[in-house]
Amino acid sequence: MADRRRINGPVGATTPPIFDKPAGPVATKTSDAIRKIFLKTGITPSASGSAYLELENPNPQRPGNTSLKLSCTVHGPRSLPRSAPFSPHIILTTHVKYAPFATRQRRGYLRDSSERDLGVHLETALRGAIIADRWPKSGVDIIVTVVEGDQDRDSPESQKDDEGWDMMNVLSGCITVASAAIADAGIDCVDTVAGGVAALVCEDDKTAPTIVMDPIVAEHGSILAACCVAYLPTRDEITNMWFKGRLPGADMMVYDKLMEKSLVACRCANRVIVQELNETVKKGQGIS
Amino acid sequence: MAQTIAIPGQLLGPSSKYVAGPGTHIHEANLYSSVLGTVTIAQPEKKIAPGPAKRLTKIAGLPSSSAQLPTISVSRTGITEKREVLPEVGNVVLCRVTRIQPRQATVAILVVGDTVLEAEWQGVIRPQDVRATEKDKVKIYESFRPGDIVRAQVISLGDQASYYLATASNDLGVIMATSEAGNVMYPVSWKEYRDPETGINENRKVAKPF
Amino acid sequence: MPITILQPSLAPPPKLRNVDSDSDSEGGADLEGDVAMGRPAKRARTQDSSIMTPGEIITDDPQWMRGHGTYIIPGASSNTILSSVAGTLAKTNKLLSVRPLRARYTPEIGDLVVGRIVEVQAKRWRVDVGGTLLAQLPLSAINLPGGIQRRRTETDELQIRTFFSEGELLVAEVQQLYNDGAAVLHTRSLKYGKLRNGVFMSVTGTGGGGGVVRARRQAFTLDISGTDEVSGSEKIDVLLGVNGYIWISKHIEGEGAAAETSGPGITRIEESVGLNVYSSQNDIIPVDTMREIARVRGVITALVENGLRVDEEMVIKGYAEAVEMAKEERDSADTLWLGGERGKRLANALVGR
Amino acid sequence: MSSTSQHLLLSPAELAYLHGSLSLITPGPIRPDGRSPTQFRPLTAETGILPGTNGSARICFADGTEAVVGVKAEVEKTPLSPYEFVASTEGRKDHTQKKSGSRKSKKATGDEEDISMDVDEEAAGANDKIRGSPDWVELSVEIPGLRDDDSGTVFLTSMLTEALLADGEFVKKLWINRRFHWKLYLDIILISPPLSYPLPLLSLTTHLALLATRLPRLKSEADEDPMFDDDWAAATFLYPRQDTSAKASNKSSKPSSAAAAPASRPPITLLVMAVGDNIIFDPSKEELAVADSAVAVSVAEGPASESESEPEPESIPATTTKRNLQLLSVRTIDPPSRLTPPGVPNSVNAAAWGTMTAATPTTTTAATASATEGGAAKHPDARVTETEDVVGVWKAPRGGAKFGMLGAMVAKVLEREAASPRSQGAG
Repeated sequence: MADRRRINGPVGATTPPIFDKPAGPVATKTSDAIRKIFLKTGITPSASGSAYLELENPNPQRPGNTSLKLSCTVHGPRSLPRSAPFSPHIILTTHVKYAPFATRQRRGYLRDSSERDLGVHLETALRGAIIADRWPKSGVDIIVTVVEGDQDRDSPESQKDDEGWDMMNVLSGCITVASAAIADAGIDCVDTVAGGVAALVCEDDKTAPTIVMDPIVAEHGSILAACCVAYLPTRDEITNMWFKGRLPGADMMVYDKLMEKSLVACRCANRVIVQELNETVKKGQGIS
Repeated sequence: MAQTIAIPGQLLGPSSKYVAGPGTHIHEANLYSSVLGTVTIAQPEKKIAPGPAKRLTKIAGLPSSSAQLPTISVSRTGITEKREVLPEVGNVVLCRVTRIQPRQATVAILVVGDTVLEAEWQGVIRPQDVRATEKDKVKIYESFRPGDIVRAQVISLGDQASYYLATASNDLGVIMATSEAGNVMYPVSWKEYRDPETGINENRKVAKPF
Repeated sequence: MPITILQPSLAPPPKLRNVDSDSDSEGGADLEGDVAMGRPAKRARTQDSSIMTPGEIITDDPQWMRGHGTYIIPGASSNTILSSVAGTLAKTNKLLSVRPLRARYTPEIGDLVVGRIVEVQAKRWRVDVGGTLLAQLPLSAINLPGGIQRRRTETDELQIRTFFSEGELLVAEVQQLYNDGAAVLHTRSLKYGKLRNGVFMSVTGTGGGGGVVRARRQAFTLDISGTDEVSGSEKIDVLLGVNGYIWISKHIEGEGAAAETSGPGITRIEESVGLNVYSSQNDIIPVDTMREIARVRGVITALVENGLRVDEEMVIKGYAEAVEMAKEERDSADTLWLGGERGKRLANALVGR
Repeated sequence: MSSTSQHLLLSPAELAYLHGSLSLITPGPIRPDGRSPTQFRPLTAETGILPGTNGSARICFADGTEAVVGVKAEVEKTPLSPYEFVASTEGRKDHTQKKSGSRKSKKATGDEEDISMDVDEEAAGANDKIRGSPDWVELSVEIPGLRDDDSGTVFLTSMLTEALLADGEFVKKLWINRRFHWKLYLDIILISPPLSYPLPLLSLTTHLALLATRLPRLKSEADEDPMFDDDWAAATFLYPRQDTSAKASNKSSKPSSAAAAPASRPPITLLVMAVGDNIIFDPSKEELAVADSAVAVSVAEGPASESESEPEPESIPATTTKRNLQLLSVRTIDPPSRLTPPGVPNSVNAAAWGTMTAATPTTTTAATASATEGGAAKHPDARVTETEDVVGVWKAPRGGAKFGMLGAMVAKVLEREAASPRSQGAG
């Protein structure tokens, strides 16, 4: 009979667990490239249009490392509720919602202010792209679900103060995925809008800050400034821009460079959209 | 003709050479695609009959200078089953009667031209638009019943909620009806349907069978 | 000057209507003087602060009749007239009325109003005229296109939105009033219809001294060729809606509310060649005209901000003054701006302070 | 709904006129109220209006829009992170920032500059580092008629918060010692209904309130539980005033401290819009309704600090302006112009009849004739057909802004040095 009065030691020999401090962040991509994007349209049959976007996980062997995973559904064009006033345009509504498990901190089911903020940014980015007067008296809902946020969950010591830099990456992904989903839904657009991010990062004190495209927040010492842009490549126009940070001496040149780099990131993302849309059409033609 | 794929924002040609059809837009004197689909170039002589291409007829009626040009359009036909078209004035639509009131019959538009709609758009048929003649004598409950399938034509964008439809033509009206007993009926005259089992006639605005 | 910050100051004292005297008060007795108003508290106030507050007894002298903004307690002392709003006292002969300091527009039959379509219904439009209730414009109360007088048809009903759609501005006349005070408008005259080629401004809510007042002429044409910068003889139409909505636009011969029409407009419809009643396309407007339109708008803003009334006389005088001011300071760039201190200067010049 | 969701109905003719007058090139834009392109609306301002706050301000525009901001501070315990000492790389990184920050807080206590410098030198080696957390600032915006969780309000809130937190310097001012910090509550209330996009007004009011914000003087030292001077008169400004800091910089021998001395200013967010090729500051509501694009730019005047700032990218020459303006954040605002109703050209307008005016040179007589027939050419209710732009007909803008235009807007804001309102309002 087992001795239940005290806690018994383990029967066999054990080795105490050693928590190895993982190596510091390593840059997994060059500063002039963006992570590989997986994009697919038409993944939600019940929606009018849908798309899924996933960013390449920079080092999948590390356990806590996650990449960005976004799913977007477009519902509509559909008729407005009876109570709504006459609208000569399509009424665009955007929702960005993190899944409760998408980030380190659990998210509630109600949208918090950062999610609403992202929704406004997304709306601004898309409203410039769609041709709203083609669909009078109708509405469209665009819902982006962040299945996995762009955060490193590795070890607590590498957790910096949440400065919200990852929000920029999420936003650029939202723009790209929503653009593909809108095209899938057949809503008139002037162009395929794509999102891109560039950041001014500082690895440590000794090196000068550099500008990187598509920054992986965890891999850099600190981010001084970042810029997320929604861009229409054919028209060469920007529908949404979000810059924040501190620029030494309010230098317009750094700012311009940052913008240019994010435009390059947008063009890269746009190529993915174009390719995926072409494939969608071909697939559709094959069926019918 | 080989089907050219166009994605939104793709350059289609100068606006001096083509007339903008559905699925395209003009930007700085050039035509661009605005939807994902295949490019169609229609010469002005031949009219494209069915479906969402109805829009073309409107543009053809524009000033003569542009009427000679071929119309370029991007259509989603054949790419996906799912496509949404807005009912437009002049379109022939199929709809289901959802509700009847003395002043109007409320319908849900199901099919525009050849296109089966994803969403339901609401339409309204007013008594004066049911028949072309003897409009004053029309009674809504003698013309439609909830559940009927009606072929109608869009006559106006209507108010904020509904499109205005009319059945004031021989080939427009109820094309499918069920009796009060629940049986599918067949038309017997321009204003009556008959239940094959009970043999009772019911009043409808009957569409002339083809 | 990037940002101008002004010292906080007290609101300007409301100007008394009887001083400004737009009501023809000859024959009326002096309220402060010979007629004993019989205020219970024996007039502890001076003239320039005589604002009536709701419930305040104006008089119990039976010789007065009560007008707008007053009431009488039914019963014993039915001679006592009390104020029902906060405002200044005005009298027309024996009629006592209190003009509210701030008020919404109360429509009266015959008023020329500028309105904005807010809703399109099956057979009528709902129009915002700055009142408490939306006015309505029935389809039957507009001139239908076609060049001849005709009955409205079903086609007109179906294309109601092509005449006026949401957001569009029109000038109309109050034809009828409902019991609840809602107005019914009509545009059955060449003077009325859709507005274009100009800018809109609203001075609603201003009562007391400022704002648009009912006058003999609500619409007039302003000659802007007086300014030497303007080439040619351009003119500006100013439309002071009684409801405080104002439209300032390029003058087009034979069009607009300021055009002189003799006889009822309804019968002259056939002659209306060159009319774009339902057009929403602007004509080409010379730059000088645009600038002068902005100047007129600035003058009206300055009038309102300084508590002066807005009517034909004041606008014309104010505009001439503004042109003078601009001439004096030719070198400085922002001669159009008439806010803040410049507005005060303009107002002072107008009232001769 | 849109961030600029106060739906303003304007007629197509009005919009076409406004757009036309604002996009004029030769004499520059003619604004409906006659302002010059860079001119702000005049405003009435006063600070210190609420005795129950640490700082407050009120601003009124001539049109009656009015905002009040109250700043309240509370002492809060800083949760100590067990990893604080582990993160060695960060420690090195923050080393420089710590110096400037701690000096600031020491100076805020009113000590002699020289002494505090010495203390600072000692402290630098062994002591903790000053770091702030974004959680130390709580900002709320109240707009009448809008729900608190309305996305427009949320957007405004996050824009104003972002400007405060973007450079990470502001929260360092709230550091008391390693265990305690100030928690700052900024309550921004728009009193009047929003007659125009309220961002510039709210930002200016917040700016003034922060300039007037004072925190009680700290009496305790180091990591003790904080004790404060009861005398409100001795309370120190969150943003030290110009005269005292100028004196301090003269006294100080070190060049670095001279650089740190000029009073920094709280951030300010300006609204700029573009119509055609013109850039217009502080647009009114109707001007915004025809904007091709609109941008909110946050700038702050920071302490100029070449020696302490991060090393600049090698490509960029270290230009130091006299007023060290810092660009903190830029956001495009969804211009309400995209939701405006389009005008109908006379050539396809069934309801317009009569001879065409000179404004439609392209209109053929055939079109006129058919239009006269009463809508025979085109059913009026048919969809807006795709046409080329016609002069004098409003069409809602599509697409976005050119790269160059956005850059020019931001550059113009920095250039205008617009972030320098001087408070004249008496307390």
